[in-house]
Amino acid sequence: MNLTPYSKVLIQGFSEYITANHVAQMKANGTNLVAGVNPGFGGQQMYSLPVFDLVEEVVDKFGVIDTTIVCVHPYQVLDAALEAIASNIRQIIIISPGVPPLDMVQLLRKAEAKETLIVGPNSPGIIIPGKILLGTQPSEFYTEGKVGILSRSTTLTYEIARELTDAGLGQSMSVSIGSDAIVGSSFLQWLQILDEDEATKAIVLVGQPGGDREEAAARYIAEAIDKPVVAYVAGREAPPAKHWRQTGTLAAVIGRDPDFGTAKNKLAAFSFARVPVAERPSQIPELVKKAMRV
Amino acid sequence: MNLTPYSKVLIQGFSEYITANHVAQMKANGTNLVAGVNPGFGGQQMYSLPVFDLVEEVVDKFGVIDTTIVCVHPYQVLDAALEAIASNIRQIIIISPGVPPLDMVQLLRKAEAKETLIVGPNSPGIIIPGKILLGTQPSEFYTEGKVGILSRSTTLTYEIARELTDAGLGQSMSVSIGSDAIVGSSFLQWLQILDEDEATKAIVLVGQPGGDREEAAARYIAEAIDKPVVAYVAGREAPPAKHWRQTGTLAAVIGRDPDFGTAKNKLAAFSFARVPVAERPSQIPELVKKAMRV
Amino acid sequence: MDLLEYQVKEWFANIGIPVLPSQRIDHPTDLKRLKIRYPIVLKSQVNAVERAKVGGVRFVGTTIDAIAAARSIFNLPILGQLPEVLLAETKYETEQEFYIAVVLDTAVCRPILLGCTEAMDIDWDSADEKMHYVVVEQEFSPFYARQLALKMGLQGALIQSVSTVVEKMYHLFVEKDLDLVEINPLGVSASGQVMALNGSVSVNERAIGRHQNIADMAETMVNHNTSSDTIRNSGNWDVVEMHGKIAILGNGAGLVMATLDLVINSGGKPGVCLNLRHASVTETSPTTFKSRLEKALKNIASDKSIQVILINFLGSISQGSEVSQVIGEFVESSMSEAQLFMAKSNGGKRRENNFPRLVVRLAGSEFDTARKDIAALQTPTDTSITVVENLDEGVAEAIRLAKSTASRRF
Amino acid sequence: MDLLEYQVKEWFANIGIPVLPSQRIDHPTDLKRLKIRYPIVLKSQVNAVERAKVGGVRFVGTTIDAIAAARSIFNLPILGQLPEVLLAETKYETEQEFYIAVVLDTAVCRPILLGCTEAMDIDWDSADEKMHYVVVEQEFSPFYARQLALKMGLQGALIQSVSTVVEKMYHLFVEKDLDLVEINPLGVSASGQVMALNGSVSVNERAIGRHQNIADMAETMVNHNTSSDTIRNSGNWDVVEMHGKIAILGNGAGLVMATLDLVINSGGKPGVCLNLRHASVTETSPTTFKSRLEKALKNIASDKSIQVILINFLGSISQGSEVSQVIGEFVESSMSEAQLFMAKSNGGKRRENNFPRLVVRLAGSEFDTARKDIAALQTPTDTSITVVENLDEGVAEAIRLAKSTASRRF
Repeated sequence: MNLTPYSKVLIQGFSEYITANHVAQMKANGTNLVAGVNPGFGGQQMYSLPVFDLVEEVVDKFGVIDTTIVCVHPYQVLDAALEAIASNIRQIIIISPGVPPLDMVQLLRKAEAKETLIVGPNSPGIIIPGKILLGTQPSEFYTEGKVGILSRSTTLTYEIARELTDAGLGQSMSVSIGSDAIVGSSFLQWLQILDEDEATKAIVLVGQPGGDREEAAARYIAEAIDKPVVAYVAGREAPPAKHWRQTGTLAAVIGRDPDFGTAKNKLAAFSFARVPVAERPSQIPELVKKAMRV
Repeated sequence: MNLTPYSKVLIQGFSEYITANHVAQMKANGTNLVAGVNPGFGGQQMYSLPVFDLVEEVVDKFGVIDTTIVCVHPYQVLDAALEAIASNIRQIIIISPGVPPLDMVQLLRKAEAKETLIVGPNSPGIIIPGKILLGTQPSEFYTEGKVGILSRSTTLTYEIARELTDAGLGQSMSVSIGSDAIVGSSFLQWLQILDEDEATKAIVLVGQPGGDREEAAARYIAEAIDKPVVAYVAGREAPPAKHWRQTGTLAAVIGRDPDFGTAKNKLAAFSFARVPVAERPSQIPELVKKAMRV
Repeated sequence: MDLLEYQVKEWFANIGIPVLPSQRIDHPTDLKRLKIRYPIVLKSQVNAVERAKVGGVRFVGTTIDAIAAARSIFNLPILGQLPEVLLAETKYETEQEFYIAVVLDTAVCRPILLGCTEAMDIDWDSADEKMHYVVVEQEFSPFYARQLALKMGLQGALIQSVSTVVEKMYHLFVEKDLDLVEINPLGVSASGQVMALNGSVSVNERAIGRHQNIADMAETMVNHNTSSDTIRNSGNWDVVEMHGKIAILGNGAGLVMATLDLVINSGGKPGVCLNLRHASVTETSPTTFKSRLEKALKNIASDKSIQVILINFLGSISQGSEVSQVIGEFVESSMSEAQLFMAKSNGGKRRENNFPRLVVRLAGSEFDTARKDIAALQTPTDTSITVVENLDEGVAEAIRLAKSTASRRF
Repeated sequence: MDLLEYQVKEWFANIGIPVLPSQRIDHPTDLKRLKIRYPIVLKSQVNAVERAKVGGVRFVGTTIDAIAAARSIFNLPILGQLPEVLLAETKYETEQEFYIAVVLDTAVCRPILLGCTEAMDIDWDSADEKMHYVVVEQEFSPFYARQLALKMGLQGALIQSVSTVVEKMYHLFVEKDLDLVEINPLGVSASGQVMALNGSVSVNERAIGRHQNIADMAETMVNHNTSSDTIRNSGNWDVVEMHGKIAILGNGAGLVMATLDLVINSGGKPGVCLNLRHASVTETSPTTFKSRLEKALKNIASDKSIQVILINFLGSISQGSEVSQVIGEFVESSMSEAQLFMAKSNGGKRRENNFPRLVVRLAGSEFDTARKDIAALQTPTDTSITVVENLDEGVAEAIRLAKSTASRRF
């Protein structure tokens, strides 16, 4: 992980999901955004960034690029990410939603072989308030502090940051791994990073229905995480999805649980792991304070 | 490289290119041949070898397998080799000729990523006389000694071993990298191995028309090989192939040479690298003796 | 998107998976021009595993019987669906029946191969003991299919014949961007020949746009089958249909669900809940945030059971500056509609009351102007639109309004 | 195997590479039923880059001119070939013409993308300065095609339009197992639209067997075009045709070539030289070593210019034990043929002399029995077959025999 303000950052593609405002915010938050890549537009400027046709041109000009923020059309995400990997970029944050899952399978096979971190797709990225912003998280809801936020939502993540900030609890880092069914980095990886991060004193984990990522996280918290964790799961009142075909996980076929993928199941897992769970976003600050014994 | 008699060896497929005689020879030469894999024939015996349906079954039963000898139908070579790689086999010798080149491209990409040695296709493999035989080289033409043979032919390799043996010059190792246009291991890799091999005191390099492997080898010999090398190139009188499309190498397009791929070109490269070249197979022993100052 | 059996079998035949000779029947009289030999089986083309149990599958030996059976199947609704097409297929004698499938496993982020030596009457409860699987860790190669065959306990020539079918299913899976391809049952004859007797295919909605032929199929199917079920089942929660009076619009699926929870926990009843952050997976033409908001407001306004629309936007939205404009236009068009109605019906209060009340929660500096503009809008009911920054407040206000308008509604 | 232009363009159209409206013309009168608009270009469907220079390409504006031009092209041999088909194609106005190709590079063991902003009249001598290339190191992804476009110096929208064509060429290359796919020229119109005006496709011979449709095409083409040129050009030396009297059969391409060199260096003249180690790449049905040897001997015996057959086998051969049997049967059938001929022509010595002399070099213990058996065979000329173990000896004997029989031949 290289999340220092010196690390060089690239944007690939300028779609609906990245606006002039996002670019300006990244710059304002200390991100060393060096260029954009948009084939056919090389030599132009976009949101005050120099634009190139190829990633390799950017590397030729600026040297090693640490992170790329991929905002191309969902059908071009695989190609853009493979281009980044071929140019030795080791951190890839995919903002675009709607990437076909089999493209993600192909990308993850390659990323694993090349030890490349993939965050997303359908992720607003990572923010370390006051230090770096990699993605589209709105920094205005954040303030420097000690709480790490880990989620797979977009706006719900900001909602929680806003509640914490309003309650006087700043954040050390906030990451959304992305809300698609198949995403790169896992809750487990980030729990470990937050557990090791000196600035982080407590972790808020934000879940939603689908898959079994929250359940895996709950088990991991019970086993390996020393810092206090508070959980919140949205969608506990939402009607459940139908059966394993739709939830699409092996766990649902082999040794399946009728509640697989539901918020109910996730809440039970947190409860079993003795992780305090907030009823609503506005209750989170209170539980965090209690957990941190502030 | 693991070429010790203790290393465990597997045969995948029993086609025209591997006979009972080959299997018996391998065993007689000390090769620790543990099993064969032939889907649909699991549980049977073939040439006194237990046969399994899957490579992973062999690994489950015998532990790590060092080398596999692939003799399946050419259209199944890619699958067989990928199955071996998935079972962590790191040395793959492909006997079968006629593998479609794009299958080899796919296999080589994978093998490079997994640091797997591929010898062949269309190769009779490797023999260390008196120690191990991996493939179909006829051991009767070989005898223990100090000369390493490196070629991309099949029977021409044995012809030369026979000449050396008749002249009282034993062999330390003989490898054919395979006569197909696209093969795994290169002359360069094996020149380096033979150069480092303590038993080897001189090297005979056997070439034939097509590609530019001999030229690359000649350059490498001039630069990096300390042991004496004698070359022989077959086909100097054969009519030349037509143009770059057929020889199919970039070198032939970019900075191309009208003699690209011809024996003439190869002979010139050896001459430039001051490698003595035999006129005929029967002249090789004399040149080797001269080079070794025996 | 789930294909019908006859579509699945066309795909199977094209990729070389063995299927029986069959013929599509659009009308009972098509059976007079049957090109396959009796006895045949007639199957209702609906997506329901219960089809055989309720009489949607019939064996017939003569044209007369076939036409009669076809008439009855065409008129037999299964799970509320009437078939538009039947499939007439040769009968096949099986010795054994297997279940095989390729499915995308979102937990391991890989496709998995599934197999079982019993055909499954979807007795999924006991499936975990009998079902075998192989995770396709790296790029597929036929050995993965042989691993499945071995795990299923197959031997001899069946290893190759079954794994060849699995291999072709995998190629279909990748070529067409599927979530699932399933053969159930795969019939095995006494001589060891295999045959796909029935099959299911589910296409991933997100990838439809890059397959022209599938997009064409989808267009036809959406017309018949626009249920929100289909959308919810695709595994994302961008549309949740409930039956209360408070519609929820948000920019983010998690946020919409959190809002839904808050409404229910505070004693309210949500109606349709929509995430407008990105285009629906079934949307074929490109959309903008603005166009999605316009469309959502229009659709909700036409649903007379909705009395309050709770809008919850937070953070940055492309075209966020246009939110107040879209809401303004929506309110204005509702007003002119109401006036038109009043003019026509010589002034009535009934219609005015049907204009849903709006609670708009906007958080973030991007909406500083929008908040003021929306608060200043004139509404048909002359009440101002509630604009808040705090979510709990917005929820409370929506519930209060839903309760207060409830009495006036009918 | 090289496709003809009209076949190439069918493939291009199927995979989405832009081609002009065109029509296949099997006979000049087909032009009366032309579905495309004049002016058109008529092109002789032969594989020769020189086609345009020698009059195989003609622009015509009317049906009368078209029929006259077609008649003359159908009767114009190019490099010895008469076209069986012409291609009639719409005329296209280009602003620029590019060269692009995908080719398998055996040196780097990867496909490479080639591009040049000049169409190439196969001026390959200056190609190295103008030609740009990209090695497709890992699995292909469109960015490789964009890299080529950039290297070619393209800008703006042309980057995407050219790289999209390259991307489709690459997919064709992999799908059909090609050695080469080339567009030359790729026309670029004033508006930036690209068009494949001419193209070449070369299918890898080894992979034909796994593509049923290509195998079918190959069958038709082999009938017209069985030249040893085609075989030699495929880059392996399993068949070398020279014009001397000594045929060479060996089990290994390198060994056959070494034998060929020895014959020439010792003053002999090789005729056809065949490697029997494996099946020819153009062979569609499975063969055995035995069947290949039988076929080779039979073919050589029918070639009256061959006076000596030098067989050089060494090491292990599957079915090696049958070598003496096949040679025995060959000698026997030659004898009975000779006797039959003698009977018919009332005894003549002429025919006997035409039986080629055999020199058999067998090295390895596998042939211990064969050597004895062959040496004991009775031949039509009553001379025994020379059997040796040493290669130089065998070559010397073959040359001696070729010289001694030479005087008797004509």
